[in-house]
Amino acid sequence: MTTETQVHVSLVVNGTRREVDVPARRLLSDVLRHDLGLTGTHVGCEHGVCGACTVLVDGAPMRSCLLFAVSVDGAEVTTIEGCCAADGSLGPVQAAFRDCHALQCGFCTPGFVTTVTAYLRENRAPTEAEAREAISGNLCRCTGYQNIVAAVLKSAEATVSEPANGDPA
Amino acid sequence: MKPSPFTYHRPASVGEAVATLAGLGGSGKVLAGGQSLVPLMSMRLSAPDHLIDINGLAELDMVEVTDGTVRIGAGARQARVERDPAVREAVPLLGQALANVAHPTIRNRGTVVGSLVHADPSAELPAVLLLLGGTMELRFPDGVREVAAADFFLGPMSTAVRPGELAVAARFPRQPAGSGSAFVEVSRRHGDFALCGVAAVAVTDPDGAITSARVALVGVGGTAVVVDVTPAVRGSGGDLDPSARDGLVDGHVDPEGDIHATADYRRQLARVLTGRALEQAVVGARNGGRRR
Amino acid sequence: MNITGTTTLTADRATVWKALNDPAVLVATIPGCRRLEAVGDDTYRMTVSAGVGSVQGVYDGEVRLSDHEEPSSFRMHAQGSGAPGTIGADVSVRLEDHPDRGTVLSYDADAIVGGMIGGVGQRMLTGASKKMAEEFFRNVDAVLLAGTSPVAGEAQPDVPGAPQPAPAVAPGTVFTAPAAARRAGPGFATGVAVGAAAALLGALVGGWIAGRRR
Amino acid sequence: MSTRMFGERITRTEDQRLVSGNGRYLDDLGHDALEAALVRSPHAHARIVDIDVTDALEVDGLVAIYTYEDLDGRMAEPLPLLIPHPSLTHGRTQYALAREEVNHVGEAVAMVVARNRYLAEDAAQRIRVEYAPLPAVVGIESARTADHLVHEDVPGNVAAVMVQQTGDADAAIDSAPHVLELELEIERSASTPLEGKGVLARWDDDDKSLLVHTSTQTATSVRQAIAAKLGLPVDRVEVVTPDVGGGFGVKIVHPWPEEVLVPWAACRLQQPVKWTEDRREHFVSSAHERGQLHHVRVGYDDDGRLLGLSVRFWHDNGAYVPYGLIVPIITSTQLLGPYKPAVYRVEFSSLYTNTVMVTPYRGAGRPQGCFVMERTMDAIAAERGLDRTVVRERNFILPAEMPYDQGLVFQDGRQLLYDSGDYPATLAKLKKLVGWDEFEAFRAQAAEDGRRVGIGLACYVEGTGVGPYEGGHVRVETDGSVVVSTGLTSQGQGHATMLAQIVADELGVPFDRIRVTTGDTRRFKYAVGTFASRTAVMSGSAVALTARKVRDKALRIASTALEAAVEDLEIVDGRVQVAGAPEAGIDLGTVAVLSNPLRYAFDEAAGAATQFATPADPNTPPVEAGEAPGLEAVDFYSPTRSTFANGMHAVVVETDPDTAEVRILRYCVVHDCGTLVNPMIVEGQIHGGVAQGVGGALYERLVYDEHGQLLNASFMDFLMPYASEVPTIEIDHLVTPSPLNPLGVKGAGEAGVIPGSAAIAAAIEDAEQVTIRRMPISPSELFDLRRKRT
Repeated sequence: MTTETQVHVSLVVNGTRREVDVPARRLLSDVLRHDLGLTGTHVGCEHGVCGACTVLVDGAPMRSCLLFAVSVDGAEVTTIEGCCAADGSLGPVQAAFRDCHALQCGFCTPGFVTTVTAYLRENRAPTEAEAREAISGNLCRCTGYQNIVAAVLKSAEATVSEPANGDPA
Repeated sequence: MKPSPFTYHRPASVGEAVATLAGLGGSGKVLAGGQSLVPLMSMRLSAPDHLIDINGLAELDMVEVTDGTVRIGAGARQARVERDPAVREAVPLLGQALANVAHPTIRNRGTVVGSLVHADPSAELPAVLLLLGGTMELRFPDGVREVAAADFFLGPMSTAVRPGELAVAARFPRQPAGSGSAFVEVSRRHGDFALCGVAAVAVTDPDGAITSARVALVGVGGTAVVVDVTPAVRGSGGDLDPSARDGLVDGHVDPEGDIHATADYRRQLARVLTGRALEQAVVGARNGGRRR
Repeated sequence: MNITGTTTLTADRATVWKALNDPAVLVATIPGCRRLEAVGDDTYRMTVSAGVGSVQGVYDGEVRLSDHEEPSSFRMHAQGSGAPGTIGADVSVRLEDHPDRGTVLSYDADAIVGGMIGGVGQRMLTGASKKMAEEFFRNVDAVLLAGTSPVAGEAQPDVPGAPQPAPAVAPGTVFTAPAAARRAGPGFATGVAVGAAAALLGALVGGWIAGRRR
Repeated sequence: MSTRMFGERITRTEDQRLVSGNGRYLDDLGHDALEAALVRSPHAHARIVDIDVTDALEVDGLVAIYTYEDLDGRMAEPLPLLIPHPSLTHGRTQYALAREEVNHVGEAVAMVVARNRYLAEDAAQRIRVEYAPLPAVVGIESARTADHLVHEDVPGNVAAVMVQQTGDADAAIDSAPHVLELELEIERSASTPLEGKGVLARWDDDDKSLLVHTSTQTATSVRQAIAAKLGLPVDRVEVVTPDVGGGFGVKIVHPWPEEVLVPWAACRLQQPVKWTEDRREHFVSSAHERGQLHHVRVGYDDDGRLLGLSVRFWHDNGAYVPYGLIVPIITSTQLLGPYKPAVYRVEFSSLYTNTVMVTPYRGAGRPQGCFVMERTMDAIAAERGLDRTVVRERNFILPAEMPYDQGLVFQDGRQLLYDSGDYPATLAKLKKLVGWDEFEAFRAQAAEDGRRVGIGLACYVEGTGVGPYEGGHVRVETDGSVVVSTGLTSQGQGHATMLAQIVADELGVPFDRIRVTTGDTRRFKYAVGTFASRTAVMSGSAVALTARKVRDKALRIASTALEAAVEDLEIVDGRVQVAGAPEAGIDLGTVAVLSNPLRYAFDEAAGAATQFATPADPNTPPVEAGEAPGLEAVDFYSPTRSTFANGMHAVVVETDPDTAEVRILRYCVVHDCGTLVNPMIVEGQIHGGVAQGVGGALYERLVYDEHGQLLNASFMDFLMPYASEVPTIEIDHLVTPSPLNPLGVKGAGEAGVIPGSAAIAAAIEDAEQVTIRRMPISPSELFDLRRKRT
């Protein structure tokens, strides 16, 4: 077997243009984590069920383990690292997760934070039922979800006041 | 769980995509949303030598709503179709079904045509295409052919798409005026594939009497099955006779048992969900048809 | 997993029996069968390229036919493996005269599906395999109806000057499939379950995963 | 005294990092490392005939392929039997790489090392292993009948048989006015943390030392195991636990084959090597739990009082038993819960099957025991026509009877002696919380609307904080900050926060000046591990005792400096001062400086401690006899026996008359884990435990076919609940401090999961009037039960 051909991939990640040459089979999750060093995006199942690897692609949450990096060439990607406030402090969703004890081991948290960040742009004042529905595509083994639902509601209050936070650059 | 190597093709046009596919014979695989294909490849259950990525093709990323039909291109994501107001108006059943397809995050990438071509026996969309009598548009180097839904789904995971052909669009006929529709399903967890799912379209006359009642069931056979339960409509009141309705359903479903549910339980769901779906559809029809 | 089924073939028992025990027929009718090598009495090594939908794999395996009760029954034991997984199958085939004309064939297959596929290929197992079994028998029936023995047709021993395969096939004789057969749809060969199982596995896993998120 | 931290809902110090993507989990480390992939058996039971690696050698980027043949020294011996037991007469453990035989699907046969994981998997796929399949033993029934053997030298597939009794139970039952017999079963499940296992090893050839990062629940013991296996001096090996993405028991087992194989390969290749377990590997090669079949015989009087209880059960321990008999021993003892049968006898057999091995998963045998005891209580209530809470009350151990000796030996080899608890009070709180007495009215109302609802409850007692010990190290730095370390590890329980709260109070320093390290053998070498809900009890008590030592030392030094009596001194916000005269005092940082007599001044603060600066008595040694330089201390906590937490859950369910779907309307918990260090964290533990209990009752099961193939080895078919499947949980606390430890705490980590299956089964039974003897239960199974009933 000869060395694999590399394809050039250009992404805008958290507002910064990043260029990599990788094999076509390289998953976006691996490019983010191992080629760009953005290890905040976690890989929990590699078959698209757990949601830990969820990132925003052109603003929409997607499973980075179900995307070949080359197939999203040119896209804007927001990871958990990009969900911080402009000044680098915690974004409203991140802060709400801390304040509500919405995480324990923290492994699934980045996928929840990116998912919730995008969701709150569409629904700024979710009911508790809507908040639960919004996170029902992500698995968490630690929290039982109750405090995550609370965090969604709390960050909704926060985001209404400071709309810019958590948006991709 | 990492995919095997493959040669990547990013055609600049549909023509080029079709030419590339045809040139590769059977060894080329189309990458659309990839929400089913990529995990298969990561598990190395699928290892195509060539991958033809159609995500960049703007001409496929379209949704056309005309008087007669809704035409959805192979590039259109499920989430976009689900939200399209014109689609919701013309084919409410599509949105009703899409709401049951996995989770929103998956629908952000997954495509309608990709799901149809995948032909999973538990998938919602094939039921919709079958029930509405839609068609698939298949491109090959020398032209295009339209295949009726009834001829398209050949069995679990198998369709009429030939090697070297590209499914470029799906056509869903407008739901008839005065019709109501619904999609209901039971799955183990929210967002899992359905143990059984039922799409229903009912038409009522101005007095609210049912003139047509049809359903398509998924998860109870190799492909979605369409059942016309109109014969179960009971005379003057124009309502469905439950036992007649169940009889019709029983005659059409042949479910298998698996680790999640027995065949008997699926048969029960087929009856129950048919009743529920039709109930909702009839209510919709009596409330002035396609909800606006 | 256990798969059983019954089908009616147009040809008479003797003909069906002969066909299902004739490697030349099998290599031509087992979809995706690339290569069939006789390695001893009633034992064959084979390579099958099979799958359904997105799931395709090349499987290498060995097949042994036994318990011949011509023309009424035989057993078949198969082991095979490919990238997607492994298969071990034990199939018993029974042939009976149809009251009117033709042959009633019934099979009972007990297959062990291992590897990655074993863990994720469950959802549509039985359904898909039954469907594929029917397809296979349609193929066989078609071949028999056509009356052209594939032996005299496209499938030829690769061994130069080898005799036309008699009931007892010389070890080392290699049969290759006609190009057409290689791209036929999936099928479940009760005669040679490796190909079957392979194709079948493909279907199942593909469908199964797809089911979770289309 | 500064504001008390103990008992406060302090947000976690860990979270700033974790919510911003700055956590460091195993696979986030070692970007320079080679990566490993394993070839695993597709067969449940087979002999390895041949391994052909020829095709794999062509793979670009391949570095090495190892099979059993390559293993040398003690690497070639089976992995250790971690917890031997006299009853474990036929203990068997696996080889790091299978030798001649594989005993379950997923057992490691070969290891590939390559430039990255993609290439390693390319090579692994090209390795051809020829197997000769053997008959597989799957499930308790096939293990019991023993037509085939898992290990040919283990007759009857029996690893162990163990009996405990407090008297002649059969006689007591035979002479009882009423007797019931029940067959009760719980199916297999697993911990399934979101992060799988993972190991990164770096060999420093100059220093001849090995640094291993591993996603484990016990760093110190992995260190010992690696040193032993690789034949290295222990002081040449250090093991560090990075952030761990959940454990729930599966990561307490060690060394996993990869935990020795990866360091071994790193030494041979003299390059860093990393292995990150993928999800499929986790399902087929990491431990499972729960699978047990129980036969109960119980005798009771007209009032439902237990006169005799005899339980015989069969434990499916899978292919190997590295963790000994811990799970079945816990079932056999904790089954008794808050009750006091006049006589009790329990006998279990631990059986080998050709499936993944079984080791503790959160709850560790208690969910099974609770299910058995609580189903029995419900059956007695039904037979006697009594309210289910009444039968329980009549069998409760009363507060006045504490400490209560159950007359059995617990999992730690110590007496099963309940230290404290008020079970009647707990039940009273629960009945109030769920509205037990008002439920019939609710049921009637629901029935009018054509709805089916039911209520159930379950009680448990959990031995927590087992020994042998944990330790702590506390040091005040010269800048006044405090570093704390303990040897056990963290998997998300908030240990750093909880331990800092304890130290803040004991030492009188601000919470935010305290940094806690866990699971790093470079910092603390003596520890046991994180399991059995023991951290707050063991390490909490240990750091409290240690902080007290440091405090005493600070006061001794300060009393000289301040020329004040120790008794008159207090420490407030990191400053030692004379009580009542706060202006007279010195910062702890300064005390730290003074505690360390210096010759050289490396900074201004240090100058104060140099030999010409201090007014020390020239006729006494700078470091007084019995003292040591530095304001620090080490201490350990080692209790005689466990402390016993308890709780009771009540569940209200609604079942769909047509689809048999089950919806949980309410889930109420009353919980007594003694004093609470951080109620927010304790409630989080309960939430998570309950979610796993709900999963185990309604969704999660590991399904093997008769050939030993795991049929649902993915998150698509192993149905871990999403938010949409987990109810809102209502919690009330009861606080019965433990008399055993300095903090009065009891463990809380596992509690939530224990009564799930018992309580939910009871609620469904109550709604449906069917008999439930087996969990989990799916709508399809409930549908079948309904048919059997009619």
